[in-house]
Amino acid sequence: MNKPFATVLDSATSLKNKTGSWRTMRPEYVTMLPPCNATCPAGENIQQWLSLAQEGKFREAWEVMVKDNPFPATMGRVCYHTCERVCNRDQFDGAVNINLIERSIGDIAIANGWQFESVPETKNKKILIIGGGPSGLTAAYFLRKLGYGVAIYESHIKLGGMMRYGVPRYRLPGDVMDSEIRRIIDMGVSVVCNRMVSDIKTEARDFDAVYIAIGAYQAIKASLNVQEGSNTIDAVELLRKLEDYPSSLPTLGKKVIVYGGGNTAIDAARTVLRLGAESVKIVYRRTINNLSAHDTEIHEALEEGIEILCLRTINTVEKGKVLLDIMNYDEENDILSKTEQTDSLPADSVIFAVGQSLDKEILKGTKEISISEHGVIEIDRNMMTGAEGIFAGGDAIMGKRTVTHAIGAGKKAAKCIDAYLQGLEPSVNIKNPAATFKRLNTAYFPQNPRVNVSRLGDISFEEKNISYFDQEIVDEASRCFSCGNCFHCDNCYGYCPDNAIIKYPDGSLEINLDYCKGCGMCVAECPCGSMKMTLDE
Amino acid sequence: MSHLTIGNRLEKNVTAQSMYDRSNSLTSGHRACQGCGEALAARCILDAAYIATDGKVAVINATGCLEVFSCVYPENSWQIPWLHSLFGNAPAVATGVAAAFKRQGKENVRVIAQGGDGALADIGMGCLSGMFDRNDDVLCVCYDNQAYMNTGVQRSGATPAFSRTATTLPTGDYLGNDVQTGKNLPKIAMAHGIPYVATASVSNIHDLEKKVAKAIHLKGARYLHVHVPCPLGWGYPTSETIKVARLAVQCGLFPLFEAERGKVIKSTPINAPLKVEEYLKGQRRFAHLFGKNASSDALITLQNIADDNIREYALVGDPNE
Amino acid sequence: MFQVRIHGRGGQGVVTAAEMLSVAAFLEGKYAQAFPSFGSERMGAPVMAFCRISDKEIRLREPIMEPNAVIVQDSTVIDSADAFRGVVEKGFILVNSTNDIICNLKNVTLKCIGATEIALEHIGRPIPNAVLLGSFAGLTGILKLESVIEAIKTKFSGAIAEKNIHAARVAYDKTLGEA
Amino acid sequence: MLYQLEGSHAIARTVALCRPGVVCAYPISPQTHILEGLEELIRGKKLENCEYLNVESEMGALSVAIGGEAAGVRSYTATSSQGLLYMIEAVYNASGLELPIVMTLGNRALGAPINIWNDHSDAMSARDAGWIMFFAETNQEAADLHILAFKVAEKVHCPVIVNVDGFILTHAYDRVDIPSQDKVDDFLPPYAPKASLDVNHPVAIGTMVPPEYFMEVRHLAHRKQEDSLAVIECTAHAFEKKFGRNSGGLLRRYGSPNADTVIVAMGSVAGTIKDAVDELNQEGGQFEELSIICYRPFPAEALRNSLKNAKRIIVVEKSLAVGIGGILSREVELTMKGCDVDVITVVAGLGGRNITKSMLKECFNKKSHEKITFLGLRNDIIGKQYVPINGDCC
Repeated sequence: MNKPFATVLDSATSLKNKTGSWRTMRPEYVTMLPPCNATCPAGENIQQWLSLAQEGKFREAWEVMVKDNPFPATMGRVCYHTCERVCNRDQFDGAVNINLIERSIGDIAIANGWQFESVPETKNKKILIIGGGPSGLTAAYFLRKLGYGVAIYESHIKLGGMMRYGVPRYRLPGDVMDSEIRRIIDMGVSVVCNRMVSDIKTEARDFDAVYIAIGAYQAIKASLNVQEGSNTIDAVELLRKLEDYPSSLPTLGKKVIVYGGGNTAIDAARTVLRLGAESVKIVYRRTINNLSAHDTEIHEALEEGIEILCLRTINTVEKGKVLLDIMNYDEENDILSKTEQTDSLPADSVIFAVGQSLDKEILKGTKEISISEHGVIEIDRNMMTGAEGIFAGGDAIMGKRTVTHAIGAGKKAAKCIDAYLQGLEPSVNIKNPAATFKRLNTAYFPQNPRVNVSRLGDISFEEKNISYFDQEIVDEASRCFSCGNCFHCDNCYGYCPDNAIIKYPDGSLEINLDYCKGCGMCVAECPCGSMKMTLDE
Repeated sequence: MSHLTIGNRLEKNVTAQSMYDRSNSLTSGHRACQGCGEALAARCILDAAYIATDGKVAVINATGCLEVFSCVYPENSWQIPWLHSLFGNAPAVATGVAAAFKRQGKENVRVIAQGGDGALADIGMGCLSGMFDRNDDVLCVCYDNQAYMNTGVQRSGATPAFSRTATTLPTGDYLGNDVQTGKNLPKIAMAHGIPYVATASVSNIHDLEKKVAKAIHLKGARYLHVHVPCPLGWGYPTSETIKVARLAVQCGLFPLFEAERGKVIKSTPINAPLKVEEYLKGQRRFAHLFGKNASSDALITLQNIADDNIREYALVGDPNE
Repeated sequence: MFQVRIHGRGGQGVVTAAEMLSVAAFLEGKYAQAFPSFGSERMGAPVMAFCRISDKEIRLREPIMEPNAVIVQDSTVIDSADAFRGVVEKGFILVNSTNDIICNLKNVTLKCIGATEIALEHIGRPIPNAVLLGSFAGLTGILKLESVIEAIKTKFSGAIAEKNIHAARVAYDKTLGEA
Repeated sequence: MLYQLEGSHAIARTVALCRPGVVCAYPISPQTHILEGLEELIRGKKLENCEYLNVESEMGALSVAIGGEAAGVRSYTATSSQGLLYMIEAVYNASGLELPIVMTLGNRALGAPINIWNDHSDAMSARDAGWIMFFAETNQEAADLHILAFKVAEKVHCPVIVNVDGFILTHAYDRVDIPSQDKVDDFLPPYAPKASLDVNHPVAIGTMVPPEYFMEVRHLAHRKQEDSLAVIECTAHAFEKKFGRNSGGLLRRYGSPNADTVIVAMGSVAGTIKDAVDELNQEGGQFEELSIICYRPFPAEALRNSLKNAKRIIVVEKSLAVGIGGILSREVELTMKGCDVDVITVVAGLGGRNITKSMLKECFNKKSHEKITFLGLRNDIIGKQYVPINGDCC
């Protein structure tokens, strides 16, 4: 018997009613640039490797890290992690502990002996890298990956540059750094240490391009009165000697003054504390808020008992003491001026850490390479110096002298050199719009404060084992909001009242505009802001 | 990553709604308004029931928005057996269906009666109460959008205090629906001593699905009262249905709980209750309580209702426990 | 056609009496139609019931206005209910009473019997209907006592039935004995 | 087998023989004994595999039956008077959904004033509800019509009301033949629904139908009822063949075949009319009685054929459409349009007023009639109570 007419209907006949025609706005999936990624000097895709870490896929996470940065274990220790400062979760219940996750995964890579792929030298071109610090090594890594032959000339007896000679061992153990450097060299990079380059042009003849990554090792001399008999040393020199010739270290005495407010000052202060000084005081001319050293470094230094004396300049270093001028700082107008008052401090030795500059010696023979008024090598937007085929990067070209910036520069240099050798313009990365906090729907993230692991213990050159355990990595990585990047929570799929989102067996999602009425619930309930409404065409 | 989202890429099928091959009991092409909370809740509930029963579920629908937008000849949006009879008789029709299934030895086919607050709190309360009274083997689902939406937003027995509807328009001293009126349908259901009564919100699919999965297999009369915001009737942007539902729960005005045989056995805690204003201020139906002619007394009254709920259902857990 | 009207009060089994009468007639192969005076009478209010007995199919659905017999289960309703109205010539009036009842109708057989007393003695309850049916069988000869007894069995069972049957038999014998 | 039974119990026992799966009812006089009887049969396992539900209202009763029927199970309910009005929304719904429910209506007046006694006002209130409506003359027919009702309902997918005069039939002890279960089973096969709630073939029942299709739905319902007339006739023949007696059908004629005057009536009053007609014809009259058994669909053609030679048609009806008069008589009049015949309306028995043979005879014998006669009207009361309203507008 036939069904009654009209009052009885087969199922799902409404599918022919395409309610998409009701729509004036429509949702779309977008990928936004998370603030961590946006701010990373090395250009790491932090959000992506956190996502893999959430899944416990540490190898895959590491592979993502080393796409941009061949030094995860190192960076996980020495990077000043601007990513965490801008992390959107910081506005909620504390930034994700990105740095520690990176370090922990970097350590897992070392422990498991994960290596970089060795690429044959298909390009038949050779590049000389002058300087085996983070920038030079990073450039070498990327150029090898591209199939170029690479040689590194290093003036010190070991590779590592400022990682080795600027960062104390309690922050970056030698074996960690050595493992990560070794991994790059094992890709087939020829290295010559202890080799000073004096004439770049001559050296460059055997190469298709040169990358100058010589760093900035020249200590800037403070203009002050150093009386004879006083015991002074530059912080850079102290740290280098400690690394290469510990026996040649001068005696610093019990009371040590460090002069400066940057990271090097803090490193030097904490180093001399470890060398046996009883009292270490940092003298700095502006206020504590103006210290350029990283907050965590300052914090740890204070915790270790280092004193920071602000608004003071050293006028005279005498034997056994320093004479100080007390300063006035007009923060608003950035005017620093001396007051009438003075002070003095007992000092068995004084360490200067007021800054470093480029050692211009090796550039003398190459007139085309010019030096800017800031005392760094001048380069064009593709990192090439005035000399054809000679590129420069790292501390030698810029003010932000951190290992992370150096790595970023090395990565970019490799890209520019590659483009140059192919006669092309380097490709430009188009950045997605910023994934801001207000795009997020935090209702889906219960309060779950970040887990810190204490860095403090005995004051020694030994690094305390503070990496996360595997589950801790997963847990902390899971705090990531995945800002602006779909993490497949299915909210859009589940909350659509019109079933206008299609979910495929592999979890991928697609908007079915046939039925989407444009209510915007999917966008409103997207936890990570990876959807947006747009005017319908 | 979050466990509050509908799905989770690391764990398959955490909810029925996250399944790529979910049944879509209410499928596309229906004529619900943009952002309809009821359409969403209906699909969620029936998909959950579908999974829990391996597809053995039939639905009796009262007259109302849900019926009108889902099944107008020649377009039917349902993918499960579905019957619409009248506005006020869905629970009784469901009783008949359940009796017939029993007679046919098909008691494994579970019967759901569903309707809005008008259909169940008002015109159909007799049939609903009768179904409870006889402890018929029916799960009744009330989609509570707190007014007669189908006819143009008139007051129902479930309309909250101070709410503006087409028949409670605030004018002069009159601030909208009177206080101390209305019916608490979950409590009325509980007073029948039926095996299971629960409240749920469309903003908490995990909780909703769990309650459906539990209720669907219990024998006897069961009642599920689901809070489903209506963008048209309540006056908020269509994108904010879930948000509004969530705020109602988080301020305590819509407590989530379960009761068995007339006694509350469990409630869903809200750890840091929001002020009722957070919930009310985004809705045009309460707009007269804010702005120039704001009534702090009304807000205090509503806050007291929320606070009473928080106490009565122990929504803020004892920190010592 | 033989038409019977039964008067009494709600709760005294007036309707049941009419039904039993119809069943007794049915058992004898006759057509019978019993029906109450429909209403919403409560316990104690005056009520009536009717029974038609015939050898042919009964189609008539009007109330009985000219009965061949009247049974009065409670003599206190006689005046208020005008219980003897319309009784035909050579008709029967059976009244549950130990007193003599005055009837102005001529050519009518009037019989009084203390049915309630008999019921109390043999049944233990003051329900006179079965007793009166026994007496009715004896008085009118329209139905056999055995048919009445079978009809009683359709309404009562077990010991109650036995007691009613016994009481009906007593009334039947008494009625015949006094004739 | 023959029994001396109360009408309600005869109906209950016959309904039980039809093996319904869902029975539900709400007490209302004079229907109540039917549901009590069924309840007893079900609890006593005389009717097995049947769900009995005590519902909270007539709306609930018919709604439960709608659910049962929609799930594919034969369903039955009963009501009277106000109960029918209380469920009227569901009455229209059941027919619209083509659910072959069978319902007994113990006919009773409608209030106010409240009145529990018999007339046909309740049935008339549902005459356009899309149900097939039968009227029973006797308790035997009342019982038989239920078997016929299920058979016809399930054949044409339309619900059926069996009208049984309240008290007059429902409470009357009569001789009734209750057929054997085997015979009923043979006559009435198990219910095969047109569409039902089936998880293996999910359909939606009870759609909203927009203007573009609604008229067609109604037209088809009308055509279906028209087609049902033949089914009802044929089923009555089959019934007679099977059970050996005439019950049901469209209409039934009695008395002088070429009578001048035909008395048209429905329900139990036909019996008294037949007695009156017999006596009138014995006295030299020319009278015929015609019972309409199937009131909906209205058997216009059969009626016209039966009445074509009549000079005078007296319609005795137990209902009144205030403001217009007779209901059945008007339908008869329309049916006879174009014939040279007087159609006289006799409204009788409203609210349980006695209809006696002598009253009827007197009425039928009258040479001329008012257009509408109220049988046994107490003119003394009307004379006192009727105060004409003057024709002013205020």
